[in-house]
Amino acid sequence: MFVFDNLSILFLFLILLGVVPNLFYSFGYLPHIKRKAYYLIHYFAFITSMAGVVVAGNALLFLFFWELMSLTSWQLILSDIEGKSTIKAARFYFFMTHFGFMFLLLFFLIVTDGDLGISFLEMKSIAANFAYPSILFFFVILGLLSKAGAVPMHVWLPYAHPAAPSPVSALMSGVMLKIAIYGMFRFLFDILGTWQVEWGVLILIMGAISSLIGVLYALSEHDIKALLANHSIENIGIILMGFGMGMIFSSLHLPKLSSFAFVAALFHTFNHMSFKSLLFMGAGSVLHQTGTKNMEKYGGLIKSMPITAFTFLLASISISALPPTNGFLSEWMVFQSLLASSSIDSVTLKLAIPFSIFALALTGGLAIACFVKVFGIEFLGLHRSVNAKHAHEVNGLMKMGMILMSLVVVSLMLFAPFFIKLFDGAIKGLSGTTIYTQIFPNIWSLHSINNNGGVVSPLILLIALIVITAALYLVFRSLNIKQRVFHTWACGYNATPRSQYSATGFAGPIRRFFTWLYDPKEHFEKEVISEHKTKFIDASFSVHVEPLFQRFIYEGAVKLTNKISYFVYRLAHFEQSRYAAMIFNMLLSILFSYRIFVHQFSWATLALESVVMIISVKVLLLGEKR
Amino acid sequence: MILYIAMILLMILLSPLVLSFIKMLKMFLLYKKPISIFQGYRDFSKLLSKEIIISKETSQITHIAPYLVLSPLLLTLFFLPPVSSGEYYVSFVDAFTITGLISLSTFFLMLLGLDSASSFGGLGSSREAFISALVEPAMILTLFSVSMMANNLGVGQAGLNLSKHFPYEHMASFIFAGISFFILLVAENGRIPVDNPETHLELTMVHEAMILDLSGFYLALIESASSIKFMIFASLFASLFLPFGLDLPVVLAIGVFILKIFFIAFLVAILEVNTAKLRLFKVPNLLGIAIVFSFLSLITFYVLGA
Amino acid sequence: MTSFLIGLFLATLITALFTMRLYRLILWYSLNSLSLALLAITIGFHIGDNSMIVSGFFTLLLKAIFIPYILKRISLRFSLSRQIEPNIPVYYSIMLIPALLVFTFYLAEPITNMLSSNANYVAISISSLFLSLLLMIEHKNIAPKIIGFLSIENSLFLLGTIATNGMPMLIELGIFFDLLMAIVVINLLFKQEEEVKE
Amino acid sequence: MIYLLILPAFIMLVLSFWSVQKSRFVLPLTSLLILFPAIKLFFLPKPYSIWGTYLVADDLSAYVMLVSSIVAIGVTLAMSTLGLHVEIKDRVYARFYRFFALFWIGLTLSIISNNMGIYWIGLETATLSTVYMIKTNSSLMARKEAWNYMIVGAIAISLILFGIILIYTSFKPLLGEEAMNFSALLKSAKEIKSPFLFEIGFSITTLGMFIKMGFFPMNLWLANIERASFYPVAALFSGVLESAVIIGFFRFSKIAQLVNPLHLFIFVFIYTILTIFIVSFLIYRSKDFMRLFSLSGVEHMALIALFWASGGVFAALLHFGAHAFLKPALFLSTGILESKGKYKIAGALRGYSGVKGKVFYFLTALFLLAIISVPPSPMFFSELYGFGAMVDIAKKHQHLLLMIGAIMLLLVFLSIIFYKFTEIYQSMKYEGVEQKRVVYGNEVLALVLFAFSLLALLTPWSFEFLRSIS
Repeated sequence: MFVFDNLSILFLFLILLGVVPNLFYSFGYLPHIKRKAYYLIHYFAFITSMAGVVVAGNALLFLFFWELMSLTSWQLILSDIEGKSTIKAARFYFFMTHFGFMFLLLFFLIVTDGDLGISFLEMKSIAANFAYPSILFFFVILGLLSKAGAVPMHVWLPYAHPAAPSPVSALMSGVMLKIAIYGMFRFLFDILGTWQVEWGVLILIMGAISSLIGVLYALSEHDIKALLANHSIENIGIILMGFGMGMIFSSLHLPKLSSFAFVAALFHTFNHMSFKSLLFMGAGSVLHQTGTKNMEKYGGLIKSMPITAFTFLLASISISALPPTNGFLSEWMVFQSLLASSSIDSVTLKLAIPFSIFALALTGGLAIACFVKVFGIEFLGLHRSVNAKHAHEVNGLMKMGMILMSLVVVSLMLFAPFFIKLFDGAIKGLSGTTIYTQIFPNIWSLHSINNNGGVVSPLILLIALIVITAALYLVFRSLNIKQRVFHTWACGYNATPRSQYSATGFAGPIRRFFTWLYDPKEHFEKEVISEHKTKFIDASFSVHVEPLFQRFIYEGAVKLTNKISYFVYRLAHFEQSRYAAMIFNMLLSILFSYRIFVHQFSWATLALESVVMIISVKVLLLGEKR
Repeated sequence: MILYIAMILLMILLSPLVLSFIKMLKMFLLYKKPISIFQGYRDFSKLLSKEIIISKETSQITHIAPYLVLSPLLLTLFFLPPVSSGEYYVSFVDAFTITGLISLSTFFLMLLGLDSASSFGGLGSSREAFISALVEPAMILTLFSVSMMANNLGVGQAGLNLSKHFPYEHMASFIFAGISFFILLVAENGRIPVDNPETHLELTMVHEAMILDLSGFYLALIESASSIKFMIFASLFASLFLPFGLDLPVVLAIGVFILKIFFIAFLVAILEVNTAKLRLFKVPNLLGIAIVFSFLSLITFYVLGA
Repeated sequence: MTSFLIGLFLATLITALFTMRLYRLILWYSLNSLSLALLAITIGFHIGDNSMIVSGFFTLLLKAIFIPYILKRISLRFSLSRQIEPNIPVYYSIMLIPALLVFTFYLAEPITNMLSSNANYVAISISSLFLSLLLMIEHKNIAPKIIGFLSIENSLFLLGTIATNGMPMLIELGIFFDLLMAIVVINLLFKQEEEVKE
Repeated sequence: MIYLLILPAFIMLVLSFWSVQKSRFVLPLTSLLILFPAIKLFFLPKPYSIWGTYLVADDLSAYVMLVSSIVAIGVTLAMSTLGLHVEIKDRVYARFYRFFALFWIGLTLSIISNNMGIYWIGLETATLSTVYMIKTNSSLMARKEAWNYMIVGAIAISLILFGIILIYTSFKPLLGEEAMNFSALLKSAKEIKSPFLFEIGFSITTLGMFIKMGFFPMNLWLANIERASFYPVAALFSGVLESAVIIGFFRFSKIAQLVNPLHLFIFVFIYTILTIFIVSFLIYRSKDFMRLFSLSGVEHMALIALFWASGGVFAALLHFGAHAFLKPALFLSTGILESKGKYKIAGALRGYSGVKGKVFYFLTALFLLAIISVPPSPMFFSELYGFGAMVDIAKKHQHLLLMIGAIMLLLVFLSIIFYKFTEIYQSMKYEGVEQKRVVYGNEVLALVLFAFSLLALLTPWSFEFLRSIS
């Protein structure tokens, strides 16, 4: 019925870490939600369902809780509505989750032989006898990764997460996506068992592409929550890279390396949970104070809301994978496991892995740029709008939530050994190899598993940084230098909010470099003075980037559906006048097919009959051309 | 161990010298009256004695960032490869960590730029963000491919291994890596053609724009940070791509090392004199070359093993 | 004798498909029913099944005489247009009808070796089902549609009679089916009246 | 027993000729009576012979009987306030009950019959009476649709009879006179002489039934009829009349399964995929509650047939029950939602105040979600198990990939429907303008009745009962 092995408990722990601060935050946020009871009911149901998915021991329970999770989160998105966009987003989200659910359903139906009550172990034996394991694999990844939001099933994320109330988007992005990762571990280990190398490569490539796409679109965003949502795509990509490497190694029978990669994936899962929740909370507080999600309207908030600002800064450093934070550590591990593959000789890998390394590196670089933009534009400089000017620190509960979550972030950095031990335990439960002692011979340094691989020691880095900084500061104090406060130098003018850089402007160079990917829609209006090109009173420049995938895949699908439905609609209206004729033809064709396919088949008769059918359809249904 | 500490101190001390050496050389080549080679020290001491002017619009970040710009770089100095084989060194720290530390300092530098609500700051950090975003992957890939050739991911150990047995069999990827790393060196330290450290013209400046509003001690921190950054890159280049002379007796080895550093500085100066500053949107082409080369070196190492 | 009557049945039905005048259509229908009735009676005598003979006579009265008469009365009363143009061109029908016949025989061919009674009978009744459907399709006016219904019912009866020699419940079913037909007719008349009123 | 079953209907028939004012309040009460014989039948030991071998009640028929009678009661409950939503003459009630009585008699016969002939007679009676139930709404559109229904229904009926005769023919040499009754056919289906003839007969019968259930190619006529007639009538159509047809399909296909399961499966599978393909896209386009629901009713019928044919008896019956309760409920609520004018979907669920209003709002929202098989609706479980059965057949089949592909296609069509319903749900709840709307006690009562019946379906006891049927 239920399973409580290491993996489940680990993810329960993850949910706990994610939820407890969120509870505080959520209750702090509550005054701004209209339908409180409604919200709370769904909120707790959502949390319960996530826990349920993690501990579900058979297919029926899993699917039930999974669908309940989708349902409640969908309702939570709808719990406070700001116009059509929210409704559209909610619909899109619900559809996508259902899309994923469909594949999970098929997967389970195949591996359970229709009896959904059986345990994962029994499923494994059934799956082993199934003729086409790759189909099962595809069902799994389509089902789970559409929830996790990996490219190309990621399009719903930047719509759904911003639409939800901030605590909920923190939960969705921080915890719910990880439930899908749990599913990956659970199914691939406990049900599918043995893997082909191609699967791992596929996951790896998906991860690489997701991370790049995610961060690139994040850079082009101005809606802060959408930006964070895009970053979730990126981080899921990183997690998947670790996961893919793990699969590759294990299918090449390198158990230790594979465990290392899986541990890396798990570690990043936890880290992403921590800092992404924190970021969403911070964004939520800012949104809650300024009443807008548009970054161009922020600015200078660090002065008015210091706690939000500094927790946000911590999270930003961590998500940009800067040492010595936890984000850095997990990305480091992923890197190590990518590099450990230098000895493997298989051309697909040799092409896939450098690409992934490249993707990961570029992602890191862009992530830094992106978070400088976010933090800088949001908290530094002068306020860009009246609301931002009058913003003040959020209430105690929300502060509490953020502080708790930042504690989680810090503890993930400080107590990395402890967490790694947990992850190692979980992986040991699945694959049976433990590597904790190789990773952490002593608690100071984190060793890579591959021969003459690197070592990093978070604690030493941290301490050294602190010591050096302190030393410098002491020097500063010892010199006891005078300070004077004066205006910023703005070429003789006063530094006004409008004189500073905007988010759009900040991302400008990068947008311009990747213009082939974005092809941005630029709107530039200005009131010129008496036909002068250059002299103008007022000008506004705005850029809108529509994601590539959305344009090509999704809107394409919608167009296709419309076409087909129109065709069907016309076809269905024959029967308005020609009942008898339609029945006649149907009867004819059915009898034909019985005679031909059931009794004895021959192409000649088939051809003959189809000719007759065509004639009768033409004559009776379509009639004469007029 | 003493030698190790001494080397680090030496590098710190040497770093302003190197920058002012470049400046001097450039001025000499441009038929100007060259500044003294000790100009760097003078500026530094002067800045220390001056008062700090904080602008109204800034926040606590201005008080924190300068330290955090400098300290990661100082920390990085500890992880560099040894200059002589006898010396103690931190073998294991890999490219990702070093790049990470450098980006940490860059991160705070960019925040610094955005903190004072001036348009220059934003401009500078936007450009810096752009450049460093493109530099980081190239740097990571380059260092990794080199350290793989040296068949140890730890940069320190890699430097030593390279000097022990030079990777003739991987010559192609080695050279690719070398080229890309040199471009990075130029780009990361804001030299022409990527950035012009002398000018304060908003069209051209990147690094300077971010620190316009700093003064006194903080400016001193930032300046020394940039010089140390150059030092780091130079010494990395010296010990990874010019890996010889480590087996000489210690004093000689150090001498050789310093010579290498000045040689690199010389190269940079020559480059600066002979090229014009690129437009910002031409910079990616240059960095593109770096990225492509680093990627190539990794690929060639992986796929061809050459 | 049986085969002759069946042939007659089919022939009348096919000719009904080509007629363009209402009264003649009605006439063909009554002939069609007549042959059906005679068929039932002969087979009834042949296998000594009284119920079938009864139903034969019943058919004779009801379908060969009564319903055609009623139909004619109705068409006079509501002055239905006596000119009924099939809206399927004749050359198509010429193509289609033989194709249908051939197909149904081809369809029924495997039955022969499975069944005691003659498979062609099944074939013919199926084809007559198709033909009467065709009759319904090819006319827009109501009266021919009614006749189409009625001849569907005839083909059912044919099947019941010849394919299964002797049937218990099916007689009653046939009667119920006539009930259905009667209701159809009445319904149509009311419809007519309503349209006349408007 | 047979009298007990028919009696309430007769009473209704007689009363309906009584003067309208008096009968108006008596009739709904009499219609309540139909429940008791159904319950009695339900608890009798099975198989229970009602009239020799002609009428024999087994678990299946008892189940269908019970479900149908509950639905009928719900509908008659809601019927009594029809006049408050649309303006009608009083005699409409009388006419409705008159033909409802006839309809009920026919339905009962067809459900409990163990004989193809009687089944067919019952079906025919039910069909003809429904024609007049449509005509209770005396609009021109209704008359036109009734006439169309006449044609289609008559053709379908005659096809069914034709098929029945062929089946009889194919079994005659084996069973003689016995070849009419289902149980005998079931017993001796294995050693049939001419499976081909049987399959032809079966396919013709099935075509007739499918046409009557509004499958491909006749997807629209049902929707049109239900649009044209009053909403309680539409509810009866989708909830009860369909069940009379589907039970026939159950019985015939059981025999066909014994004769050749694979042929049956493929036939039904192709047919239903075609149906659902058309229906899903029609739903995607439709802008009107009534059509939307009746089309999705067709979809559910197709699913039921498919589940049954692929051996998922439990799934099929569960789905049948859920459909039988949900669809009438939705049709009734549609009548109320449309009281402020037809074709207004945006905001249709807003503005219901008071206890009754709130309950109505809540229940309708739930029903809407339940119909797209969101857990814990019975449809969720039934689809789960039904698709499970299909996948099992696919695994036994030699073209596994093809089958899996086809099933995925089916799921894609279903998800299109899902999308549309999500859209409808959201726009009903969150879009549009809020305006005052009224709902009457008896309607809410009917909805509550349906809701409780759905809950009853979900109990482990009923699960276990349904499992026992197969």
